[in-house]
Amino acid sequence: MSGANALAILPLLIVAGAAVVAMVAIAIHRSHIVTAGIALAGCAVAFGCIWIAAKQAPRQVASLLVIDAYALFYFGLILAAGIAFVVLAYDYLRTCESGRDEMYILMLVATLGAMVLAAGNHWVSLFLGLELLSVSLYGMIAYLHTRPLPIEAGIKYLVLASVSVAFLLFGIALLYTALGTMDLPRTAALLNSGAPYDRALVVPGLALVITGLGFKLGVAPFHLWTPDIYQGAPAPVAGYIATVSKGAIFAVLLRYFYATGAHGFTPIFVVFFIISLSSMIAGNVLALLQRNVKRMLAYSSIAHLGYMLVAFLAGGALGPAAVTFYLAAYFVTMLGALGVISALSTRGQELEILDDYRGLFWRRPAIAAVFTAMLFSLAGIPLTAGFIGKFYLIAAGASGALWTLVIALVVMSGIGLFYYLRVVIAMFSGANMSRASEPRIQIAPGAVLAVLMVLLFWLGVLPQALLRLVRAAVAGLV
Amino acid sequence: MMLACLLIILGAGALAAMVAARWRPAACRSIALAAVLADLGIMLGIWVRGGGTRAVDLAWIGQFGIHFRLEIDGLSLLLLLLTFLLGAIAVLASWREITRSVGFFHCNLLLTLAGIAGVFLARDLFLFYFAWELMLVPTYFLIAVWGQQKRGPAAVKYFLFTQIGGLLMLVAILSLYFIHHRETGVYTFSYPELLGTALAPATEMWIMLGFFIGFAVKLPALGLHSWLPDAQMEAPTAANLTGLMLEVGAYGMLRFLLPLFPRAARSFAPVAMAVGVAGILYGAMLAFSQNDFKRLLAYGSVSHLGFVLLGIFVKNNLALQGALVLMIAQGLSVGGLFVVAGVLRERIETSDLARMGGLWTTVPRLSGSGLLFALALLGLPGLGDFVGEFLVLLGTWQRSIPAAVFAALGGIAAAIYALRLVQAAFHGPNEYNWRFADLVPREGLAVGAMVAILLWLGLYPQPVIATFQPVARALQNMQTAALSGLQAKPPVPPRFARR
Amino acid sequence: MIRDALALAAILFGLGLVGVLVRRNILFVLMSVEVMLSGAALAFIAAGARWGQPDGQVVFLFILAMAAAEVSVGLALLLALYHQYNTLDTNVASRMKG
Amino acid sequence: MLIAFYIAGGVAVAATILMLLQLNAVHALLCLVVSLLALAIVFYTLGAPFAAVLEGIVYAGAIMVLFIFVMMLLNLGRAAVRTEKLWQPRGAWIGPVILALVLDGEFVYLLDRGAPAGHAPPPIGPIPVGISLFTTYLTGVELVSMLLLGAIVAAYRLGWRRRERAAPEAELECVEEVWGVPQ
Amino acid sequence: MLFLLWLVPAAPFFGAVLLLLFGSRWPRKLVALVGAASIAVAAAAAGGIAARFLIAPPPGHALTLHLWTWFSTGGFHPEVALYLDPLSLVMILVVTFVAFLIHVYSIGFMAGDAGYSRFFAYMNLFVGSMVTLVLAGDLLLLYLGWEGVGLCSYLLIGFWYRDPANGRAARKAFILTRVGDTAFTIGILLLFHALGTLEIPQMLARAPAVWAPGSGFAMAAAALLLGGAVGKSAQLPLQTWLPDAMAGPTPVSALIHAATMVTAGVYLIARMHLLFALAPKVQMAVAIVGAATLLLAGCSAFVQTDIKRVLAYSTMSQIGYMFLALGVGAWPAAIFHFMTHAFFKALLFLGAGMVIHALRGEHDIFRMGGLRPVLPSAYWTFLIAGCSLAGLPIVTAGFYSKDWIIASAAGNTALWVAALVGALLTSLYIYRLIFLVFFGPRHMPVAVKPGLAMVIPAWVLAVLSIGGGFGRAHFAALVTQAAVGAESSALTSGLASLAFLAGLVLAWAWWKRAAVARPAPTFVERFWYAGWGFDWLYDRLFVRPAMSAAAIGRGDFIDGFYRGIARWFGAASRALSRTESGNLRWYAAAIAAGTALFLAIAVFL
Repeated sequence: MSGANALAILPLLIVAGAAVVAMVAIAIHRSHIVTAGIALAGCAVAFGCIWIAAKQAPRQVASLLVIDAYALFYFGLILAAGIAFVVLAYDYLRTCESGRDEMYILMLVATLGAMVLAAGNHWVSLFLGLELLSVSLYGMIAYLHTRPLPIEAGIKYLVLASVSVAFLLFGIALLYTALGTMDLPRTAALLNSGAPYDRALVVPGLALVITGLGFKLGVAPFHLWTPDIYQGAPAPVAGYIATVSKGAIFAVLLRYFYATGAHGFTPIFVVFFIISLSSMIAGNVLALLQRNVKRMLAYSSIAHLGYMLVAFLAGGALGPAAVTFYLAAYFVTMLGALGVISALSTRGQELEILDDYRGLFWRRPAIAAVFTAMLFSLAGIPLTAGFIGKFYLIAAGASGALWTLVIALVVMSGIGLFYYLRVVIAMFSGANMSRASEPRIQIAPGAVLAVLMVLLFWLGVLPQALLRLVRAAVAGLV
Repeated sequence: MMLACLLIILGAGALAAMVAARWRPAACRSIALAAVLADLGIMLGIWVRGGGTRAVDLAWIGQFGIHFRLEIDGLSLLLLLLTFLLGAIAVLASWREITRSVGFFHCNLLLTLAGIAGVFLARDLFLFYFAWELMLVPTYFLIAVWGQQKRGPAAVKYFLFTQIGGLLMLVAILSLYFIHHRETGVYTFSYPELLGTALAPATEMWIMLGFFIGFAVKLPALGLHSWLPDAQMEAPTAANLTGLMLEVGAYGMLRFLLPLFPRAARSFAPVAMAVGVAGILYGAMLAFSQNDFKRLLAYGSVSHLGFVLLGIFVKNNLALQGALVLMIAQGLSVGGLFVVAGVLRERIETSDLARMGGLWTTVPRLSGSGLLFALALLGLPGLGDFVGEFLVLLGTWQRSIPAAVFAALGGIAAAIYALRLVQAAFHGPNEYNWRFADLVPREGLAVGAMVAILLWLGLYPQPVIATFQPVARALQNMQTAALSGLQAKPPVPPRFARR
Repeated sequence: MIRDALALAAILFGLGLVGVLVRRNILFVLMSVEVMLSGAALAFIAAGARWGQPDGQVVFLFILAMAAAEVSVGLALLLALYHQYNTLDTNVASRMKG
Repeated sequence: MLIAFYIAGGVAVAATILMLLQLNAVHALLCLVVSLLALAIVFYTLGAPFAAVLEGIVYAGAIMVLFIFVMMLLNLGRAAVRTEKLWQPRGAWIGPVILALVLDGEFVYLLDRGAPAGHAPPPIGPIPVGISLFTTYLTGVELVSMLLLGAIVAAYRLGWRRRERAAPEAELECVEEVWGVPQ
Repeated sequence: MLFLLWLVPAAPFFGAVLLLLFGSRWPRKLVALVGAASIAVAAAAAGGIAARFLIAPPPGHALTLHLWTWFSTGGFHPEVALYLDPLSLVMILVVTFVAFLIHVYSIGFMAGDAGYSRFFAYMNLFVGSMVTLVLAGDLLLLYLGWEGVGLCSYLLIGFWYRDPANGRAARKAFILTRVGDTAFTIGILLLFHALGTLEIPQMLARAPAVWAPGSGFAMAAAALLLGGAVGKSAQLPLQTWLPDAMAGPTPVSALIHAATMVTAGVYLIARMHLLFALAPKVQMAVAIVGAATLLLAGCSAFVQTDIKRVLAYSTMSQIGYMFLALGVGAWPAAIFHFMTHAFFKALLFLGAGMVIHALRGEHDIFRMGGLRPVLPSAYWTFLIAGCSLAGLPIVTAGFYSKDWIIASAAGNTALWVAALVGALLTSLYIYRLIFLVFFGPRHMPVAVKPGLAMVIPAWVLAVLSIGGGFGRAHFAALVTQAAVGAESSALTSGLASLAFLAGLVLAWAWWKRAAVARPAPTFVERFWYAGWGFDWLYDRLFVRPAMSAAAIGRGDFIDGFYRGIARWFGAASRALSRTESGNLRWYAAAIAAGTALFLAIAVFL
């Protein structure tokens, strides 16, 4: 491996190294703060190394990975989310049991997986990245393994993820059978060259790949696991799943499907169309009467991925940029929302029932304001990142003339308001000035939430900088 | 920069109110009042000077061709004046009504006003949509936090309706944006540039419908009105006056719908007019059957805004002028009644008409002003609403005699519900033995100002009409230009014809 | 033969799926998942054989490793589940719903 | 070769079906081992001797042993068989089987349309596999190592039980309060 | 002097504004002073203007005083302009003068009332509006006055607002007249679009040029104006509000519901008589409406038991005369009758007011009786007014005006007969009333004697009721600006006198019998009593359907539609959330099923 390659994948190396270092550190001496520090430093340094890697970009590394602007952009997102996660998880686990340190190793491995996904340029790297992510997530979800719900969530996620990966593998096998290569550029070249290929195998193979990816994204009809896992997993982990896991998979979706132009194949288009439409409907409808806030956020994430698929399908000049921007906004928002839940939990007891939030604004105005902002962003209200994101999605949909989906997006996100506002209403209801039962927000998660909130508004009002980045990132995709 | 100042003052006032509440709740009322009055003063100054403010145009999100572009003309000016006036009255009316988290309240109130002002000033479609949506949130809070018992659902209903309508409008805006790009190769949301974008008839109709729904929800046109009664009933007075200001919907139609889609607006006009007329009658009928003061008013507004919708789509000078005068007058007359309802609610903690009655003896001044506003509402000549309604009718007659006749019948219905309101609240026996204070000077000032302006509008509306006249004429010219262009244009789009 | 191998893979895959869908015992479910994975592995072997490339076998190796990883975590979870719920029944482990 | 392929394939399918029908977990596991071994032969007939060997050693051997360990830990007896019987009424099979048949039907249909018939391919021995593994897929190997690391940590964490030891007062209290009676 | 015309409406308005703003804090005397004085100023101004007008008439015997342009847009420039010609001159004179008298009277009548200042404020507002109506040079300004008087009528009928019945009566009055007003509005729209202006002189000048006689638009316009007029003047079919309007204080009934406002319809048609001349059929309809109302109301008046309701029906009946006159084109006769009617009918109400005041609010004429000795001024003035109403030949004003109308109607036998029968009826019911109230045994003690404030205006009006009828030829010449005299014929006059006499005798006979034993009302009497069942009919036809429609509509079925959607979404949410069973195998099955579906799409599409 040449030095240039090493530099290019420096962020990956650092994250992997941090995992190992963390394990060694644990072996020497268990200290929560040290392990968390190592993870934080790992993510932060890796984040910093993005700029070093950027000097090498675009660069194909050892046939499996490609380091280009697109991958680096997602590295940035993933690592930033990782940093936020570490802080939130540190606060979350602080009051919990001993044996808190493994979380960070798992998280680093998962982050590595997500980065591999973002940089993957080969069907095998897709599979491996997915597995890295999944296996670590099993552990993270069921982390509080002395309680029933996390275990239940872990089991469900494990079995379903395995089944879906099996589908994915079978799909890749079909593609390989048809094309004789698992390399993405070559696959793309074959599919785009106009040379004859075995379409009867390729398209079903892609359909199976969609199953695998669709499961991870939690889009209908593969969405059923989402609420259970969000509910069972610790809040920071739920945030991690909602953002890093789904974001990385979406990165894959964009790169692999745009490269091959597969989203334009009629059957594939129809499949995504159905997925998008049914996700928007199912997610929003399911969330309507949900009284558990974490489950509600899970359903809403189903819907949001449905929205993103609209722009994904629209393609064109706007599609990938819209999706990528939306993802960034979604990272901020979802981390913020679940971060609030995380920051409000003590000893693993989370504030998840709607009634718990009644009058929160009067007791803890700051945190309630953050949560409100996050919910408004999810709802796509101006001044928040979600607004620009949704604007971009609709713009992409409109430019692609996907009117059915755009109208569905509009109507469904209107209906979606209902459940976001319900939480807001609860927080602002009743002038119950009684002493807060919620814990005082610690400085670290408070800072993270503050940063997220600033980002939320910054992206909502002055998105130019991020837009420029996003456009540069996706420029090489199509 | 004067125009940006309007928004900055409100925004700064909102922040200051929030901060001031920390140490003295009373201070934020004064801050809010000062901010609104400052804006009102600026607008009055501009009006007296006869315009002449420079437009503001700053690049905002360059990637999309989005500009921060503010401009003012007669239409914007009048509605801004109304907005700030109602805003000031809202502050006055909330003086005692709001006791809980006063700072946050005034913050929301000022932000609402900023949103509305943004809507009236924006000349960039994105900025307009941004302000349009932004206006929702603080209003939502005003209702959801300071409303009555069922405030939660009402606030959500309000938000849902407006948001869905708004999003449909966004889709329409974007379609226009892309079509404009296809035509010219320029990505821009700028209003002047988008004017005159050549559209295929079917496309124009669809896009126009998107705008129409967005505005019609806010107006509200019949069929899309069902959020209004709940919202008005539950909202605090300040939100009744500002956040739930229906003029923005009508403004949108005048500013965007007619100029951008003249041909579609023309072919759609019969439908819109029918909706307007039906709204007049249906709203009046429902207003009559309501038992709640504010709910009755809400349906009364539906009826009134039916006139406005009718006037807008009739589109001749008379009707447009009528629609504008009626917009302002209805803001004041219905607004005045909301102030009355608010005062009553603050004193007797209900707006249920069955719980009122015979209040005249106890509070003659309040009752008298209530009567006067109700008379304005039913279109008594000499008060503002009459001028508007009559002009609309006069204009409508040119387009459609049946529409004018049915709309005129709305006058009978208005008399029925307005008088029912007056008699149920102020006349009859005082069964519950209410004894409470009449209008205090602060409230009297607010009510008196509204009465005076209504009278002025009723007896000498010429300044308003003259201010709006250039805009109305421009609108008509645009219509005629577009329509003559339609006849002159060959069926093939010009792009191909040129080659 | 390649086609038949793929068909066999599909059949095994389907059988594994049936196991996942039918069996309530989590142990059987995990075993069925193994069957599904080996079905997929077989497909890769067949595909590799078709093109005369080693890549199929390489992926098989990866699948093998991944299966081992899955099983180890899965069994650990299974034990934890047994301790929590005193059963291996997946029907019982359905407290979260709605 | 061809005959061996079909026989082994038949055995694999049969053993898998048997596995599915078993009530006793150990019996099922044995069926699975048979199925996997048969699969190893299939691999061999497909010209993948290295994969065949690994299938036998790692899959049928190592991984299955894991299962055995767990079964021993759980100490499932006859009672387990009885409950297993209760859990698996006939009706439960219908839906899944139909679903699987549909899926398989689609597979077979698409393979029939698309897949090359092909003949017994030339074997690819360990050497090209190894070369490929450590050149093209080197990154993959590294990633698999990380995967195993993650799996180990996860399994370690999940298998970790709190032993009785003198914990700080606060922590004990915390644990009891939150999780009730210690396991 | 003539430029002071603006003072005529302005003074009452100013008084009203003062009273509305400060009246509640002022002492009663000041309130009364401001109230009456503002009208006095108006009356004085009117008088001065009249003198000036008669001495030195302006060119064309008409004068337009432009105050300001109301607004101006799109070719529509309604002016706030006062138009003075002989017709409006007569009107303002009568209106301001009678109003002044009634104001003075009210000072006494309303003395003990809590809403003293409110009363005078409304009354002043009324006078201002009425004068505006009359002087308006623009149809839109006329409409302003028109609605203004309607409003004041509403406010004053419901003056004693604590009794819901008064409120209902007021609302009924307002809404019924509003029905007519809507027709009027539509008429204005039509007129503007046809004639391009609403300035009355111009309109009237243009109308014959634009429309041929009998043309459809002219008919429609005239018919719509007639609609407005019947509403305001309580003619068929919008007459039912007037009897109920008697719920207001008696001076109100005298001023608004007898002397002035109810004759606004007459004024409107007289003002627009050129237009009506272009629509002969509508003009005929005016006459028929008048005749029918005249007879119907006369019959009803005969069987009423409430003193004010008798007078109310009488008013309707007399306005019927005026309509009759308008219908046959004799608008000067109508205006002349308006004038005499204003005098004697106001006087009748003032007399009735004195009686009611004296009997502490008693309205039932069968409980009165024998008041002649105790209330001499009331008796004498009432008698004079009654005679004038019934048309005591030669000496009373009513005789001359009515005679003129009957003579004008001679061209159409049916109308002429109706007019004569009407005269008989008039005489019959008014003498029945007089006998019942002032003759025979006394049933109730008299509590209060009317004060000077009440008596003096009555006597002034009594003088006018007698003397107001002379010089009708001059009157005709003045208002028409032509040398046409008032029509009259010996036959008509004789028959009218006969009718008067017959009525008197019959009433005497009836009273003699009724004084012995009050017979049970027959069906016809009950029918008449109920105003020919119009209330019943309208209740069934309009009120109840509207009420039930409102009751049904209360829930807002459009809102119901959205509620239905919301419910549907709720149900869908519940149904879908059943898929979230928490069961692992079910989830896996969903994945498999989804894959099967997508694979099928991939394979077969």
